[in-house]
Amino acid sequence: MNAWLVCASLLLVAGLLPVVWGTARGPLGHRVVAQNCGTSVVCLVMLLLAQGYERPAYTDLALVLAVLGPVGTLVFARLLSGELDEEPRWGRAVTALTVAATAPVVIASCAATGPGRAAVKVVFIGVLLAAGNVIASRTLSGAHRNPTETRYD
Amino acid sequence: MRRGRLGATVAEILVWQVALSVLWLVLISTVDPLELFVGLGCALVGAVAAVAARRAVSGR
Amino acid sequence: MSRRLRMWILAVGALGFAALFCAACPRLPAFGGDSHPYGERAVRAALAHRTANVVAAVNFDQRAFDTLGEESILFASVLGTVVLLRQTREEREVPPAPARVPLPVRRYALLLLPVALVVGLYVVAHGQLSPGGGFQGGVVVATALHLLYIGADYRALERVRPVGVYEIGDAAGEGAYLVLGLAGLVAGSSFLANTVIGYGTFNTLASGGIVPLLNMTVGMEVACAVVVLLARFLDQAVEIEEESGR
Amino acid sequence: MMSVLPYLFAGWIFLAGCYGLATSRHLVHAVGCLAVCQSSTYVLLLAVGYRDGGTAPVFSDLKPGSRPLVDPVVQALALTDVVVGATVTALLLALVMQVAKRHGTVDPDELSELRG
Amino acid sequence: MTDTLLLISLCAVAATATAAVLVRDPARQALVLSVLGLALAVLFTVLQAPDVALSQLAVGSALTPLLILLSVRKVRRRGRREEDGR
Repeated sequence: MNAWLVCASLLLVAGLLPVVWGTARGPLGHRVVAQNCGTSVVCLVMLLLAQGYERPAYTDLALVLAVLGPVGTLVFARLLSGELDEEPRWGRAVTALTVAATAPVVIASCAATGPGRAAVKVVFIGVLLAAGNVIASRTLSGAHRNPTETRYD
Repeated sequence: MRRGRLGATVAEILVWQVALSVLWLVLISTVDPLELFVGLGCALVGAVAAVAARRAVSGR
Repeated sequence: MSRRLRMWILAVGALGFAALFCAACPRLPAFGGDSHPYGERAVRAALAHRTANVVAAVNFDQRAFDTLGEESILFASVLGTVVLLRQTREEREVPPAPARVPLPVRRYALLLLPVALVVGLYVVAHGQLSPGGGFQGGVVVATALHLLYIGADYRALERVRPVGVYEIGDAAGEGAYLVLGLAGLVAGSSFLANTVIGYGTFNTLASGGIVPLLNMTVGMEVACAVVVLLARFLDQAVEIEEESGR
Repeated sequence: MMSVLPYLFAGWIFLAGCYGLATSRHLVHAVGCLAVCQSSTYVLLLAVGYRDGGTAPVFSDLKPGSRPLVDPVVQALALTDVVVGATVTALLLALVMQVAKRHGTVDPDELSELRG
Repeated sequence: MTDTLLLISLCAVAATATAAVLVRDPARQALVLSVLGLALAVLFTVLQAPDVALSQLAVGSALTPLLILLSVRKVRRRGRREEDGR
């Protein structure tokens, strides 16, 4: 009974299914926030699976996702800026929750990998993910404050 | 002034290259001379791109 | 062909497919079964050529010719997009309006661009060791370049990215792949054979003979192809306007 | 049941993609449904190559022969499939732009009437 | 344990694929397609295929949505001008 895989499946059920539900329904503002949260959830699941399957090579997946995930959300924020109507009340809370969830996962996998460059790599992934998540969610809320502006090109 | 700007650019590229080489060291699993050489090359490419991007954005 | 008739045809087709598919599924090897004849042979052949990532060995060593075909599909698709999305007579080019992007996003994009570039190059360089390869790394590098469009505006991206160079890079990547293949031919064995260069020591950057070189050419080609592809799409969506006369 | 389940999921995704493709009212939406159809082939391919308790055939952090492996040939096919899928999507979107430019509409039903 | 993980990721992929088909607006569909890419990446990792998961992540998270949104923008801009013109 691998604890890492149990955590990964719990995080999948608690994180990815609501994200799919949030992305498929509701106003556009909610959907983009859900997609942003989905990126973080899947990146954390990748870190847990890398530990669960005892394959350090899988952390490259989390690395590429931590780099490209927030970029995808920024693409949405940039190209849909005209239509982003109102940001959900719980938008900030969801971002805080996902960033808060990043810390234990990163610390746990660092503890499991032990001191060394691999641990620094996991910390780097966590920092990259959290920074991307915060920047993307701030852009989403920022996009609402001045939606009447000329369209970005 | 032209020489001053060139010096600043080279310095900035070197700073970026050092930072990106450290990042490369963190990324790779086994360290051997060839990896370091390739890492320095990639870091140089990244550094030049970083400086060019900053220059393009600031409109100079 | 009214819409209702089309729905009926769709329903019949879907039911037929579902029935046949459910009949076929039990005949497939059981999920998670142990009989993978090709898998074992591929692993043995990859280890013989000292390539750590067997998927890269299959792609660039045992089935290198199919990957050449896939490269040509990529090249032809980019060629088709360039031809389709060219600027026609009645269209004029409007310089893109400078975009106002919040400062943290701009700083984040400028900081992330080199990091994403180095991560992409890392994925390409370690294609034959850890998961990754020419394709994935090429796409990451190309997306890293477009952080400028997201972080600033299209004008900044155009200033840094001369499309002509990337079109040449795309063609050069495909050409280099062919030249490496011909090297095998010249060396006396067959086209794209992995006998030209020594296999090096296992699990190091220079292992696998021709695999890392093919990985690099594919990485260059995919990166340049995606940049050219996105350049055409961005031109159409941001710059090229219809003549208002029509 | 577990021995057939992933194949049935692949079949379901393929049917969902076909349904979307047939009933789409916007060509860009149809290209998205085609991408869904294509992702069903990835699921089927990788499900065929799976082995219980197997791990990825990548030896950068694994001693060869120490653990059972999953089939790498299927993964190479799926990898090629993903890349070709992306390029085909790009070409189709370029074609959709041309259709919009030529006929001024992106609704497949309106397009068929224009032929008259 | 891996069976339940496999079941969860298969259900996530099937649900996201169905949602991607049922969402009619292309811009919103691009969002669901990017989440479908994420769900597929998790499924491929559970099926022990990191290379395919990596390419699905690279292609599905930033490239495909960008292409779809740019073409929607071009198609919509043309459409809007048609109405103004008429």
